Amino acid sequence: MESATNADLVILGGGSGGYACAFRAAELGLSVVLVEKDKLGGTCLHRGCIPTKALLHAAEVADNAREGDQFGVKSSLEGIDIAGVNSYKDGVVSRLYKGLQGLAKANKVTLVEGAGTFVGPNTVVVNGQRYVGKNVVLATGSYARSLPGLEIGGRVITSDQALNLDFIPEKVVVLGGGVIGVEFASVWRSFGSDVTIVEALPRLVPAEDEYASKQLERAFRKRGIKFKTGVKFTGATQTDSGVSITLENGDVLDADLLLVAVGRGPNSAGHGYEEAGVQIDRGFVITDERLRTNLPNVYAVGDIVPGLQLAHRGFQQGIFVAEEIAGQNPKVIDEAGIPRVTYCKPEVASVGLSEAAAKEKYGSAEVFIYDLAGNGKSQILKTTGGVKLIKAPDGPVVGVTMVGERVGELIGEAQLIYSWEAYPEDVAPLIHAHPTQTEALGEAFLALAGKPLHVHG
Amino acid sequence: MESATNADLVILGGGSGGYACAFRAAELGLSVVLVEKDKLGGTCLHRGCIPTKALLHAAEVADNAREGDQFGVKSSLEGIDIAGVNSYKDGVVSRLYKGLQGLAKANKVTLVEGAGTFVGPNTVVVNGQRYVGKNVVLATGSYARSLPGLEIGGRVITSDQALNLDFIPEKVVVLGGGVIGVEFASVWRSFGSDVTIVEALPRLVPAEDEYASKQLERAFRKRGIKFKTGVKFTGATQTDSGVSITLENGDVLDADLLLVAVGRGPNSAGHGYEEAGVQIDRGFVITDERLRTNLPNVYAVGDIVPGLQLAHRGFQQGIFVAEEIAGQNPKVIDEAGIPRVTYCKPEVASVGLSEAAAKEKYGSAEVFIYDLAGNGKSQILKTTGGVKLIKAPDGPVVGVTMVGERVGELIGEAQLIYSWEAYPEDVAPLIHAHPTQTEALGEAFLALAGKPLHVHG
Amino acid sequence: EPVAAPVAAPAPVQAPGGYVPLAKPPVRKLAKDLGVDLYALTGSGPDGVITREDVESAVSAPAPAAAAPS
Ligand SMILES: Cc1cc2nc3c(=O)[nH]c(=O)nc-3n(C[C@H](O)[C@H](O)[C@H](O)COP(=O)(O)OP(=O)(O)OC[C@H]3O[C@@H](n4cnc5c(N)ncnc54)[C@H](O)[C@@H]3O)c2cc1C
Ligand SMILES: Cc1cc2nc3c(=O)[nH]c(=O)nc-3n(C[C@H](O)[C@H](O)[C@H](O)COP(=O)(O)OP(=O)(O)OC[C@H]3O[C@@H](n4cnc5c(N)ncnc54)[C@H](O)[C@@H]3O)c2cc1C
Repeated sequence: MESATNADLVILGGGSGGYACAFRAAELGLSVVLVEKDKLGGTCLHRGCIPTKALLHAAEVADNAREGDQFGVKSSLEGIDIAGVNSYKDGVVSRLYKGLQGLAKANKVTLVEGAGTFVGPNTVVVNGQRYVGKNVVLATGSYARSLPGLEIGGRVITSDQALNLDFIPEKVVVLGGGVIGVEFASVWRSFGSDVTIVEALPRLVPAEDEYASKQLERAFRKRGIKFKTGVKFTGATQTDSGVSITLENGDVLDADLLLVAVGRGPNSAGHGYEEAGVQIDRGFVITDERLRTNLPNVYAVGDIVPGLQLAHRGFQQGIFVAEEIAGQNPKVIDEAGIPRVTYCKPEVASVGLSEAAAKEKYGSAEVFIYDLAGNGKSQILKTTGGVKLIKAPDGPVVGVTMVGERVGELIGEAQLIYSWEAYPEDVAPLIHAHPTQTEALGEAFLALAGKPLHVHG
Repeated sequence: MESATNADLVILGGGSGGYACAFRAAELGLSVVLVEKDKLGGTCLHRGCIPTKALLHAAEVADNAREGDQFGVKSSLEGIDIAGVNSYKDGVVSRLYKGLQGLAKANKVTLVEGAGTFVGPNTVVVNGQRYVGKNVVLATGSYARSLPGLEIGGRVITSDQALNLDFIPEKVVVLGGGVIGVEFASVWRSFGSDVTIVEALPRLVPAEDEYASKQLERAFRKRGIKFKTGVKFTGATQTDSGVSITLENGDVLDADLLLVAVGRGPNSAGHGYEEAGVQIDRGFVITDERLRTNLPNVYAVGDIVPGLQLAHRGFQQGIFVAEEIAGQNPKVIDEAGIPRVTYCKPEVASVGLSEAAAKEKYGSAEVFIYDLAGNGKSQILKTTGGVKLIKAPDGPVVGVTMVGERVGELIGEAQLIYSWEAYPEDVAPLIHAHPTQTEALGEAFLALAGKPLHVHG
Repeated sequence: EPVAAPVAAPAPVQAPGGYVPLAKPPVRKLAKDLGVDLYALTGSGPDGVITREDVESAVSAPAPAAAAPS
């Protein structure tokens, strides 16, 4: 082996968690080596958040064109030019990728290309070269899981393939009604596909408050997106012309494609973690609340750490670890304060606790739902849904769940309210801009503060 | 004259200010008479906020259809069915109108139809009937102004007529580059008109931070919206086939229509105010910061009170007065804390102070601008613009100005930050949802707190 | 206008960080994070509002409050 390169920090994986950690550490004056075997930006930029949201926007444009007459616009949708969609999507990704590479350079982060292996105690090996860090951060992310016995290939795909199809399936079955599943279902439906979602749990977006599931299911029903909840998948067989999916209840679904969206597994095997003594549980790297693994000076961030698998959680954890290493003693991250957005049509956005979780935590909870029917801007957009607030008894608002087109952009405000533990009385006097969708949030707080303005009994 | 009707509160005018005051007062147990000569909801619902935003949404749908190929969507725009646009718009208005009437009933507000005259000290007369209030609130709103010598009629119109045209002008001149002017310019351009804005002040949206004007002007230029700033209008002559507009610099503009959007005047004449001794200045009803006129127990709210002419200011003032009368001693409204949104494409949204105002107030100001080029969701929407933050020296953020499509929905968050006097350090740790436009706000605060994440030098 | 006396009525029933109308949410949150009992403070801001400075000086002063639980 060659001589070693030393640094304050060696990071394994250049996705959301890894690069945020690298940039923040560099800002704080630490020397940083960032090891990435594929492309800086990771899942989120290349195979996740960004490309899916580009597809979803193309889907919105298509819906608008199809439904223009509802607004007096004589528009028509002749079809989807999938190559055009892909080049739009790839254009967005590559522009942001370029930007990110520029940031790495500006931050003077040493990028090392190649697959790294953690050999402990403080060392990562890449192509025979040793990188020794005073601190090491594991940030190798996640991969699309499948179910036992269900092999990915051919007509059975994951989001990785779904993002780069050169055709639009006529009929598609989506296995999994979580975030990724409903987002693709939404895109394909807008593109004209016949879509059926299969979810083993009793409702779509089962991680969200039940209210969100009900609203989303109603909206999907109207859009003609079919779904079967509370039923288990038993098998899939592929032929030349299609794939046949069987369910526990005996149903058989025929489709052109089966998208497997049953969650993402931690990418923690094959990089030396377990061999070096890192504590692993069901594939996840176990850390304490300060993101320390069981090994001294070895941290982990992002999707390999149990919890929400979200890009901005990766950012937040990456920044946290950098500041921790630099001795800034940052505040422990409140996992419930991380905002969650599902970008299908309509969107679902939440922060804090669901009603059920709040009741479990506080014994009871005050609940108020503001229906978007009373919100002028939502009426203009012709979207339905609502804002649900959860308040702790004699306490602040501890949960916000919203459903409706574009409500993902309201979560910024909700996040502050939750994180700063605001009371309805704090928000109520701040009358929101008219006519915006933010007013729905404002009205809900007015009502909870006992002074409803535009609230229909 | 017949016998008088007594109430705790008599309100003259059922627009945003009047009805919000009525509802809140009723909630607080006061008996309320609300006098309205036309339709409950006033300017905002019937001739202002709501119908314009419906037009703007139809415009967005049209733009999307026209530009679908940028997103891989094979859509086309055959034209605008203006009757269809109007029926969509009227549908939204009438649904909200119905809701509002329901709220008046539910709140047990006594609605009196007819034009009221304030005869002092506490009395309003409607159709010969006297309504005596322990308190009186003047809320008669505003009307579209014109310039001296410029008569409205025929091809010279105000927003009142512009909202109900049964055709799309081929060529239109908009006199006034303020909120209402740029919104109509934006709509007509999206509908295919040749549009020229004439503004006497040196920039579009002159009430906003200069940054907003520059960004908006650049975007309008790209959209082919012409504008002449810093030049005065001198006259208009109508013929059968058009209207000819002359400017101080000798330019002559020919058009099908001239929209006069030079501001709104207070509707304070002819209702007995001055005669009853209410102090009036240049048509506005003068109040102290608790919205009291010079007469005891007589208040004024909304567009007749000097300041921002916005519907939600009317709401806020109406609620304030109701609470004041009910003895709740509400906190004086911070006028700068009222969010301002201009809903053209791209949108402009702001709260707090402009850079110039902050420098005047604090001697100096810290400024940070986050360009939407670094914001993934904005890239997906293909919109440009940015977020500008103004921070008091050693103090909180005292101003936020944003430009870009859909940024109006970010103002809810900005409003809390401004009103709660948050420091960048308070906001920075709360990493925003990816990929949303709220991230642009989050990134700007991260940068101001000295820990930039996705910021390009 | 006479400025109301900063009367932060002692309400020992409530835990530090609970709703104190006389401090804005980020300041309440700061106080909670720093372990400062807002009910023990007198607001120096307009209308008796407890300011960020009030909270910060309560930390730097030898306070009886325990160190921040972080
Ligand atoms: C379809 C889809 C849509 C999504 N949409 C959203 C969304 O809208 N919003 C959101 O917040 N989240 C979304 N996510 C989740 C988000 O992408 C992840 O939470 C995020 O990418 C996790 O960041 P990370 O840094 O932990 O891992 P990753 O982004 O997976 O990065 C890990 C990196 O490590 C590299 N690596 C792995 N092993 C090695 C090795 N041995 N040596 C060197 N490099 C290695 C990989 O190449 C990769 O670049 C989505 C995910 C998917 C799949
Ligand atoms: C084109 C346009 C677009 C706008 N867009 C927005 C926007 O997007 N957002 C925003 O916040 N604001 C917007 N505004 C401004 C908003 O409409 C006004 O700020 C708001 O309506 C003011 O409320 P008000 O109650 O003071 O008066 P008004 O809404 O004007 O209501 C006054 C009411 O009093 C009644 N009245 C008058 N005299 C008498 C009398 N003697 N007796 C009985 N009744 C009487 C009138 O009929 C009217 O209903 C817009 C305005 C226009 C014109």
